[in-house]
Amino acid sequence: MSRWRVALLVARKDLAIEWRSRVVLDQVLPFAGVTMVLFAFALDSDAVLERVAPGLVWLAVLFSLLVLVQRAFAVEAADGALDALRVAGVDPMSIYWGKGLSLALQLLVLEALLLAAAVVLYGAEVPAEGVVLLVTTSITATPGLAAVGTLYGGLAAGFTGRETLLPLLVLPAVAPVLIGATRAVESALGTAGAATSDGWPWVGLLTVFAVAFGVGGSLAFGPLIDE
Amino acid sequence: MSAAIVGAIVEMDDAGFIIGSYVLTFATVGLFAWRTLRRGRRLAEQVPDEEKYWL
Amino acid sequence: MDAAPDPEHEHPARPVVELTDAVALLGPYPALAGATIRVDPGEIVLLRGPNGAGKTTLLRVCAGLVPLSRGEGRVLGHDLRTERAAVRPRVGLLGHSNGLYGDLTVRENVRFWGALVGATGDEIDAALERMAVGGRLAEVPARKLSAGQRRRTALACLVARRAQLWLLDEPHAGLDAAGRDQLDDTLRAAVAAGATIVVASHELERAGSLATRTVDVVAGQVRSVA
Amino acid sequence: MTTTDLDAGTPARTSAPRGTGTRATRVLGIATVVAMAWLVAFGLGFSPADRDQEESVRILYVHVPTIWIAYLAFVVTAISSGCYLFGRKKSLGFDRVAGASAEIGVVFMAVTLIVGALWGRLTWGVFWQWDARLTTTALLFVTYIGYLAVRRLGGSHHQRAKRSAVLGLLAVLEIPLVHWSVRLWRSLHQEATVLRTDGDISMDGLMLFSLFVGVIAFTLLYVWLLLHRSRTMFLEDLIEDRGLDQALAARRAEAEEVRP
Repeated sequence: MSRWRVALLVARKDLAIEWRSRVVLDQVLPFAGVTMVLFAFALDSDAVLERVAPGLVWLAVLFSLLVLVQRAFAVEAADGALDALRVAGVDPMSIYWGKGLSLALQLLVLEALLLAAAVVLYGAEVPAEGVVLLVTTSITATPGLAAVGTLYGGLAAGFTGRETLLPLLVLPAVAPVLIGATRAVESALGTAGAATSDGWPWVGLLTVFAVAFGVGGSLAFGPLIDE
Repeated sequence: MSAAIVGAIVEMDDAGFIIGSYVLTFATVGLFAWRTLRRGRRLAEQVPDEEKYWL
Repeated sequence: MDAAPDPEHEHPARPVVELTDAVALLGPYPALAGATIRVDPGEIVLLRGPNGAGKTTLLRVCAGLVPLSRGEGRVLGHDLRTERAAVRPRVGLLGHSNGLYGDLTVRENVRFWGALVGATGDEIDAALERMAVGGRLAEVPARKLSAGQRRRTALACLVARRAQLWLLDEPHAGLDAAGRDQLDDTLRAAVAAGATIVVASHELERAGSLATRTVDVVAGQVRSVA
Repeated sequence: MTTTDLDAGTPARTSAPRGTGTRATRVLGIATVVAMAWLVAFGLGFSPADRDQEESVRILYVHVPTIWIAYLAFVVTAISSGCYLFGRKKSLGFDRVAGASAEIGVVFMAVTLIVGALWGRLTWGVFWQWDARLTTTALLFVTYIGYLAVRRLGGSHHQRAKRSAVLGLLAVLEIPLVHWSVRLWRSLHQEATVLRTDGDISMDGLMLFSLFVGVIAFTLLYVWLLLHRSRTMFLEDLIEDRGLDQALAARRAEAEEVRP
């Protein structure tokens, strides 16, 4: 059985669980939404809010990432399934790809909804090229986030009571994604007069990040979860 | 950290900052060195010399 | 019943499990303190002993989940110190937890594990039937099952995975009389099909009638019973 | 403070080394103290004030060496992690060097961040600037705190070694990515608000020499700390193993009692 087939099985299983439990739609999405509303309370100025909206979207995505990763591994740990996967000798790289893929798809849905909300809320007019940039940004930022989240989620999952470790490991590592994705979205929305073409170098950064952590994570995940 | 201390730092003159930097650096590193040495001595007492690879 | 091999029978083949003076840690605590045990193909070995004796750790070591801190061990011909990864696919461990996904149905759970080894739909159905979790029960989410039904589903997953060495930790716990009989039949059939089984159990009467050999586990060590 | 700790080898004390010291580390320690004294003499005394930065340039003689050593320490952690992971022997010695070096690096980096803030207050008028160097350093600081937290997760020595070696290499992957993104962030979005004060100031001979003394002194200190800390880690591991021996003996005695 090839790695990819197993990875797809794992991803399909994770998505089936998500489809049944609706945790992303019923809980994580409202969480991300309330985070953005709270940012609005904290900043308390329309002009500032409009300026920082792209950053807020991605901050909300990062916080949601932490919740989603915890959830993805709680599903495995609840009845010892991660152990069972390890006992079954399932290739760690397949688990990594499978869980990462399902996480990435969930993140994409979340980002699409949050970005749409931001665009509607701030009444920005997005040019066609801006839409292309928005979509490309999401597609390149998400694999990087999923790669880092799955990697450190698997590490933290082996130690009950050490969930606090996850943000400590994940947040500094994904700082480049926050920076890159925020600037790219600013360019796409024309925030503070940014030109759309300014956004493309950031997409390059996001791509390099995704590739680096995709490869690094694939190699590191096995040794990290294998005790 | 009381407001007085913060105030004192902000009001400090150049010499205070410079000497403060030196003191802070040496104090922190020295504390770390001292703790390492002390811990090493305590643990070393529990281990016979022939197991210490550096001797 | 007749599928159970004769305990006196000599097995010329390589032992399935062979631990020599194995030490394994649970945190800093030596749960296994120099255990030596040999299990031959086709045996059903019963591990007997009080709580905390190290039965569970012994099973987890054999499954390649817990590394050996000292001593030596081979399972299905693979060295436990260097080839734990190769041991795992051929071993099925059923511990205190069942390894089921609560939001998936019984059939989806069994199908997931079966799919990992390329099991066909018929094989999945057969596994479900054999553990009496087929029919309408197969479409129920695992989290709505009773303890006994969960245990049977987990065993069906083992069947679907075609494990060669079954390591069962208190498998009879939470099963009703009919379930226990079904379990025993499955275990015997699995042995007849070439599997080897190690069972840790308090229910000596039940497991004892099943086992071909009984060993005592005391304070992290193994003693054979005359 | 340092002086009293480092010169444990003055004749007043016993002549035989105790704890994690040897004659070599003692000589190294004395050399470190001497170099530090030179650094203070040159840094605070002999070297002149800078044309732009005036007296505040004196902070750089400790600030620049500490940050260099912090980065050097993380590089050593990465190399040592690689040696453990890819070496044939899987020697725990590499793991201890990696851990000790990361610990020293975190301490140095903490000092760097605070001293850097003091320098910034004098030169820029603010304690913190969102410039690329500072931001990268702060992120790395947190990353290696995470690394040290993972080292304490428990398990056997080899589990710890493998886990932290992988993490040590991943952290090295993070350094260029973080640095690149932060630099891009600053270069595209904010004009440099400061004068040319990233340490690339034109220095006269005596200033350069003071900096040189600082680098020497802190490098000596780093090596001295690394030796002591990794030996202490060795002792910690050994005593933990010894605890295992005792626990094993207790467990075996328990088995004897139960024997019919």
